[in-house]
Amino acid sequence: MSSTMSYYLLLIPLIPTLVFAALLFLPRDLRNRLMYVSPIAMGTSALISIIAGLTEFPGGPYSILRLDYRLATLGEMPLNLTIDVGPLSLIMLVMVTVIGTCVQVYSLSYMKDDERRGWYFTVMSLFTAAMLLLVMSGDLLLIFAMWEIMGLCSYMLIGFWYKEKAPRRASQKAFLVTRAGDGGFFVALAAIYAACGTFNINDILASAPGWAPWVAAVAALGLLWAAMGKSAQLPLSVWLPDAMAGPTPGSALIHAATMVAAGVFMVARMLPLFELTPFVLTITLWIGVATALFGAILACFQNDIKKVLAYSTISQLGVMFVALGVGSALAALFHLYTHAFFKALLFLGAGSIIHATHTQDTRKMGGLAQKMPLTTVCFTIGAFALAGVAPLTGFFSKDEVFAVIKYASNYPALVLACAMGVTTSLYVTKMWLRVFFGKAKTPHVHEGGILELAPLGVLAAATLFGGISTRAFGDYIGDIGVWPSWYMATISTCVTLAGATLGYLAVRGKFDRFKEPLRFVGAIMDNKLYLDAFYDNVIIKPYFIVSDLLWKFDEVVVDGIVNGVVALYRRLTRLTWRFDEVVVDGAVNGTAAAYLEVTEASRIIDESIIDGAVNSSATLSQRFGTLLRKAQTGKLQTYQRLAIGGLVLVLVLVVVLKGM
Amino acid sequence: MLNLTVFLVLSTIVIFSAIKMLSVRNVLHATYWLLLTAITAAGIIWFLGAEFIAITQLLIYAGAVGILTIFALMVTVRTEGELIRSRDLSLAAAICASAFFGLMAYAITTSPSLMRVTEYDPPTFAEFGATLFALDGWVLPFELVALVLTVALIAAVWWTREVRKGGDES
Amino acid sequence: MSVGLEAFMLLAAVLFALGLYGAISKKSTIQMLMSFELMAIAISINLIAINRWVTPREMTGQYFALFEMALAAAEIAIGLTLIVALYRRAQSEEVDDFTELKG
Amino acid sequence: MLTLIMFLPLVGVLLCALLPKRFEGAAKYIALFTTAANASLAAFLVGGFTRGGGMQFETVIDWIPQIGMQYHVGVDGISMPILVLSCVLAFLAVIASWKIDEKPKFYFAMLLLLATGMNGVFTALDFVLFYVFWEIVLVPMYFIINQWGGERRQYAAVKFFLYTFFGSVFMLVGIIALYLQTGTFNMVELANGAAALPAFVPFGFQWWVFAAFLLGFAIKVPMWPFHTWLPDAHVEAPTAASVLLAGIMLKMGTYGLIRIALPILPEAFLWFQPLIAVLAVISIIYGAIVAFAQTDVKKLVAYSSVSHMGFAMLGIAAGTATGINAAMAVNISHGLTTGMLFFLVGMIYERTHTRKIKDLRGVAAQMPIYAGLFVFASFASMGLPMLSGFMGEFLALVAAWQGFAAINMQYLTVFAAIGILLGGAYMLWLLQRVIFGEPSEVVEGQKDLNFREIFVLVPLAVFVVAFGVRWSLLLDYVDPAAKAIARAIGLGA
Amino acid sequence: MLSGYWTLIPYAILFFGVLIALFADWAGLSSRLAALFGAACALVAGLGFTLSEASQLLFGGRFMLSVSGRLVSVGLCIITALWLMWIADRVKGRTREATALALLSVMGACMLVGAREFITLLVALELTAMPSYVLLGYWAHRRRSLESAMKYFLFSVLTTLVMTYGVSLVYAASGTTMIVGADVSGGGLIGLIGLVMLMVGIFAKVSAVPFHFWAPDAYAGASAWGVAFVATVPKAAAMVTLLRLPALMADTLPESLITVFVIIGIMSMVVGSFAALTQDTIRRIMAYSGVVNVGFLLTGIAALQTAGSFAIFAGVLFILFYVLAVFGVLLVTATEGDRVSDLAGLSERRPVAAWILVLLSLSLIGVPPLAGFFGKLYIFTSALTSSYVYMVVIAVLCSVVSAFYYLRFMKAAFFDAVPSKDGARTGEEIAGNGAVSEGLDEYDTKHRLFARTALVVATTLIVVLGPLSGYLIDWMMAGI
Repeated sequence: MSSTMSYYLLLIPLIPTLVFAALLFLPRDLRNRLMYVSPIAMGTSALISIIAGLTEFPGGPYSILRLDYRLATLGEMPLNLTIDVGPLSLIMLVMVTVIGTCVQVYSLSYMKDDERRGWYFTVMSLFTAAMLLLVMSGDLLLIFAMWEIMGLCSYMLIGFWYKEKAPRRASQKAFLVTRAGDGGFFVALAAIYAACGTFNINDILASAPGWAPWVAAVAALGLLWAAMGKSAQLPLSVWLPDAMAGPTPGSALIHAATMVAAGVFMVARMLPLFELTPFVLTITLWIGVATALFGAILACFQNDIKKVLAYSTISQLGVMFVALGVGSALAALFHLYTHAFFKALLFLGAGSIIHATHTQDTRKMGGLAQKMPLTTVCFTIGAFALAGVAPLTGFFSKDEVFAVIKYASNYPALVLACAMGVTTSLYVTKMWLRVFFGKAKTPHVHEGGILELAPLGVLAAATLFGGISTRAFGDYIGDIGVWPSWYMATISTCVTLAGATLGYLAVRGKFDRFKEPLRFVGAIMDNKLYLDAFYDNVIIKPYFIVSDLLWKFDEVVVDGIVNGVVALYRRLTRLTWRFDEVVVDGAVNGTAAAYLEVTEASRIIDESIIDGAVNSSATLSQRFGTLLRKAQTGKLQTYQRLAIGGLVLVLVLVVVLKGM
Repeated sequence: MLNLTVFLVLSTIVIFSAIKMLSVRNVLHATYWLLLTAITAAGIIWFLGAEFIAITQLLIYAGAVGILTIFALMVTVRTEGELIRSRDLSLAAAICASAFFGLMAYAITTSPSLMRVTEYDPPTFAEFGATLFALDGWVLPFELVALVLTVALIAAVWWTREVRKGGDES
Repeated sequence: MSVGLEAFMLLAAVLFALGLYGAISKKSTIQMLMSFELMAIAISINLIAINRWVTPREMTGQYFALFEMALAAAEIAIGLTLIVALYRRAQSEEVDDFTELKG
Repeated sequence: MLTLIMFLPLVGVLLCALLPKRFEGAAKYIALFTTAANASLAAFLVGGFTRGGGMQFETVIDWIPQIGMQYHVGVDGISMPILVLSCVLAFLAVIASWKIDEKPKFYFAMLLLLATGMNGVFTALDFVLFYVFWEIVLVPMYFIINQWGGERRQYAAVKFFLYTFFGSVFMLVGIIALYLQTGTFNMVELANGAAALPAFVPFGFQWWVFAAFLLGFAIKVPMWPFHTWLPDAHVEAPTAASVLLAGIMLKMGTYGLIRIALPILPEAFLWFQPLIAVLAVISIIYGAIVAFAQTDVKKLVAYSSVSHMGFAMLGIAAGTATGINAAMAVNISHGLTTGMLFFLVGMIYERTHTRKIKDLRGVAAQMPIYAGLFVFASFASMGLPMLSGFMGEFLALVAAWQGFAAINMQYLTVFAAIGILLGGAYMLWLLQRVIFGEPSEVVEGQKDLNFREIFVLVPLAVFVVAFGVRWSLLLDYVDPAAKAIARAIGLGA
Repeated sequence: MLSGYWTLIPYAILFFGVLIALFADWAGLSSRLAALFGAACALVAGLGFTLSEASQLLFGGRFMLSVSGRLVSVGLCIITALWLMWIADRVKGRTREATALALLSVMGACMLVGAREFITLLVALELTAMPSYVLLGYWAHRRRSLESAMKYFLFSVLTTLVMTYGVSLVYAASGTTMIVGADVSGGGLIGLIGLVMLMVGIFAKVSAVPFHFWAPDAYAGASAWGVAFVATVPKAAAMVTLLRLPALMADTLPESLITVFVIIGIMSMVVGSFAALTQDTIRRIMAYSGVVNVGFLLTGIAALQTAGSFAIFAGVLFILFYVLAVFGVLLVTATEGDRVSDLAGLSERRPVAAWILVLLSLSLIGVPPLAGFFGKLYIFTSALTSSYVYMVVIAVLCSVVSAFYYLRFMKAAFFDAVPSKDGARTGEEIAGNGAVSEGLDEYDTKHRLFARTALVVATTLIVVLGPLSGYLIDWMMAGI
């Protein structure tokens, strides 16, 4: 362990944050001119992290930078935010910064004619800073904080072109769904803090076995629910496809490589806690499998290139969840690492293609191979990595996942995983063939500029040569994984090839005749499993109705209670009026007391009631007031009689009291 | 001297004249009955030995107040007919008054005798005058009554002033 | 047989009650004043009787009667002036006509 | 020093009142200087305040010895932050209401009187003094709403006055009942047990007194069933008034509970804990849902205040030191964020004279700075980490889980978490319809914020970020006092 | 420094004022100057009261100005002075007699608060009350004021006679007319009935229910400045007597009398506060407010046994603060008209008057830090120490109800729009809907200096004396 803390690592997240702060306060045009600052800054961070990655050689689970920052003390217990950079964080730093630089460089050309591009880069640098800090953090609170800030950035980016309606709705949907997930995070944090009074991951994991089982379960479920929200797992996956409404490079960085992966990263770090509650692990597994399978199937039916990539990301994340589900953090993290690179490559490639063909619909594309050779080569490398073709990183990481599932001897999961593999290579081949071969449907297609090709090249190289074997990755992280055997390699290659042939047939239209009988399947798939419809009808619309109902309830009932008191008076007055008539007057007349005069006074009072002096809104007090006022008949004799009557009554009372 | 017969005679006269005063329809006759009551009351007081008070009673009530009432009547009654007023018998008033009397009668009869001194040798009239004006005697109330009478005077003067139509000069 | 304080107090009570009745039943203000006078007479009889049997030496009762008579006389005098003044305005001294102020 | 802070605005009131008609315009400058002086004094106060030092800056003068009433003022970890917030907000409110031209003398006099009342409530340590200032606050607010309010201002003003007056009557009964038992009006003695309730006092008595206080404060917070006065009062009140109303006056309820109800009647609090917890959660969710359905921006923000104050009550219901920290955190951060939101709503109202959501659209395109600040304030109020909202809500949830363990109602925390989500829902829905999209004809051509308006909003934003990033800026002051109260209740940290 | 009989000098000064007022024609003084001179005499007399030394028994124990008595006398003299200053400026016509009568009434009042013997009490009470008959019916040329005087006169003569009869019975039972020694236990029922009838007399003067009927009509008929005096000085004196009598007879007071106080107190509070709700004439509302406040006072008196001397001082302060506020409200609204609606737009016409009206109404409601609040606070705290907690609760509720019609003053003054010119009523015009406009004097607007200073002094007293009341109580406690 290097004796001195490598504080220079703090520079990595610091630089983008400074850029964000700088750009935030500038007026629009200055910000647009200074947008170059952001990619340069990201480049330097990438450089630093690569150097650190190479020089530190940690190997093993110790941390090279540990830093505590006291946020507050709550009843003697200090609440700290800790930075704890371990080998895993180092690799993630490298990944995020490299991809970040590529995306930002690419965006320079992609966004150059958008008049709010300065704002785009501000949000991008904030996002990258948040992701870097998340990766470096050693406690759940900091993770959660960065988690939500990334949510904010994704909201900003998806809703970048806020004038149109689609991005606005998509950004709101994305933020709300992820926020629903964060609800789980909140509960988990509360449970954890109540149980062990700290958020430091190492302390939590140390004290976790001592908790009551249901507390651990609640914590684990909460974290899982949050991860599902962030990584768009099945029930909460609706937001990712719509998120494509944002600028493509933005989606490349956020919705492919980093943010969605944060969920997996967090669960991987908290895996020992999950292992304490086996049933949570199984839930993760089956959610992963379901998401992977359905993601892949849905991808096949998509015609929009970005939607295909979106669903492919969902399914690949499903794969990572499967790896976590069987308990192997290494497999998940390795797949996350590789997936980030080739998915970013695919997205940027798709970006160039869309720019070139001005359409996102794959059916309108074709024959781009001749027009855009370099982009095609890079895109192909990415596609094949996704499909799991042999020498590329995608193959190794997917293979590792299959191996881990087999090692956990969970055969139904393995079969479904292979089915998923087949479908993945099916839609990859289908897309690949449609886009690059066949007749050219779109006129004057041209290659993207150097600013677009360079990042593509870098990412393609990373996907090609970055395919270090699982063992090297494992050694670096210091985690032991299941090493691939030849047996598994052959299985996965067969799966890929089977998928490719099916893809070829689909493109040739062989399956069209199946279209008719499987019509209902198509409909289900087109409507994206009716998930969106489900959410709209079961949650969104009723929510409008409920809120209107409650508001009316609030206006009418609760407020009504206050006005009701007055209304009660009105009803009461009618009651007492009759009560006056029958009971009170009777009693008074009955007694031969000196107040006999009251009959005269009450006659006047009745007179006043009958002649309608009392309007409906007079409250009881007003009624009582007018009653008294009417007693002021103006005739002195009445006063004197009432007074003397009063006197006599009092005298009688006193005498009676004296008697007792 | 304090024998029953004298008391009975005087009290019957007083009560009779009081009732007559209230019941008679002609207001003028009522004032005459009032004068009679006042005179007999003065007699009773004399009978009780307070000669000075009896004389003042006679002077004030029978004299001044009686004459004043008649005078007021003369001013406010224009025709013969107006003198005749209704008896204004009001049941409520009767009930109040009788209840009051019943209560008083009950109280007087049942409460222990309040008589502290039986033999009666009243101090001389000179003593009466002396303590009336003694500093620690009744001089304070006397002065205050004087002030009250001044107020009454001012009031009488003020209310009967003739007011020119144009309101008062300041 | 001699007469006790109770007898006189009873007498005073009767007269006071009659005066009271008159005061609250008569419509004409002058008759009302006359009833007040009757009540005043009752009070002075009561006082003198009490003085005779309770405090003959100090004669508090007599002084009390004296002052009481003076006060009553002053009040009745004021009353009469008021009646006359009001009569000049309202041409009536029936209390029932003075009901302009009510409510 | 404290007395100076309390009565400086009063001097301002007198100056404003005595202004001759001709110099009416000078009223706002007087108000400006007095509140500015007040704010700087508050700054000194913070400087001179030793953390964890218990009651400081105390002044005790005998006022009516016969009934043991003293002029007893002092500030400790709990009341100091709100007092500073009150001074700052009063200062900003004066600047924000620069455009008031209808009877400015009367307006600024009332505003300063309001400031005196508020400062007084947070510094008073004698029950009668506390009650006196509690009442004083009502009168100017009634006049301001009645004079400068919207259309239904008369109804709203009377409703506001009656609601709070009704509550304060119960509080008075509680105060007098306590006085009869303990013979003293001194809050500090009652709180730290020096003159605590004698042992023989039956629990029933404690129960009734706590119920009286709870009702009085619940109406002020406002908690769920008593909240209907808030939307009306806010919609009809002018901008500066609704900022002070939401920023400070709502905190009088929670402050009252923390200062009076919890430490003095801990056993009764334990009995009431589940009730307060449930009502708090209902307030959170109810406020959020109803806010979603609003058509008037200001009413939406008003209902959001109901929801946020629900978190403060959740913290109080937890009864632990973290809980009270959370309550104070929500108080301060809500004061800042909702203060910003109300200023912003006021500014858009000054321009477009409408608060209806349906005719306000696309503000971002037309007024970028305004939109930026509006989005910042909305995300702060939604509880985004690194901004002060998160501190309050997060601590409230954590404390709730901890505090409710004893009465095993931890599931309430899940509902509260749902409340946070719903909080996000209505805020985003508001942003969707108002900030983003094509500018509507009303918003078209509106010019962006001028320097004065920015000067009002920027300090608040700075505080929001400062507290968001470094919680200890606020919580170091609050924590020692919170610990003392939590120890009294005995539910642990 | 005045001791012994020298303490009577203030009364002499007041009488000197009376003489000057009566002989103003001869001395060539106009009514205004006579009134101002009277005011000066009243002020000097007030000063005199402050200087007189600790209480001594004079006139053979018949008269002793205790500390609270002196405070009340000072207060009443000040109020009379302010009143005289106001009428000097504002009231047209011959006010010399009014000045004389007012000064006489104040003399009576200052005598009444010191009376320790029934006969002196009766005469002093009569001396205080009689001028108010005249002041109510001052404008002899107007039927309404005469009618109001008539009503008040007849009603109070009846009750005075009842009271005198009561006193005679007490004298019969106890053998002496000294209040302190009046032990009625020997006389059985007679003494008790006597005491009740005695109290009835004072209840009538103070207008407690059921003897309050005269007040609304009398106040409504009379001219506003007349009512301003009648509703303050004589009523305050009567209230103080109502407070002192049970205190003086504390040990021999029969238990059942306290129940009478309680009953009448509760009835007064309830009737007073509710009846006023439907009123729209200012003076009628103030009449009912008088009834309510007697109710509050009776709450304090009921607790006399337990609270001891503090209750008396609390009661005295409460009375003074209440009376001062009523005085101010009546005079401020005198020139505006009879009905609350006539106050509309007062804040535009006379902002200072509007603010005075607001402050005084707030003090009447009992909003802190004004004097009214402290008055009520003392009364209620002293009542709370006794077992009559339920009375305090009723009192609080009634003060909430009564808050409504005071708020109407403020609402009219500030928020109601000024009625269109033709709508404004003039002098004798009788409104259509039966709510008879009870007569409106024409008021002099030439010089306003003294009138305004009078009102401002009254309001400052209300604002300043509130918080200082603590020291007033200390001074009284020390001075026993």
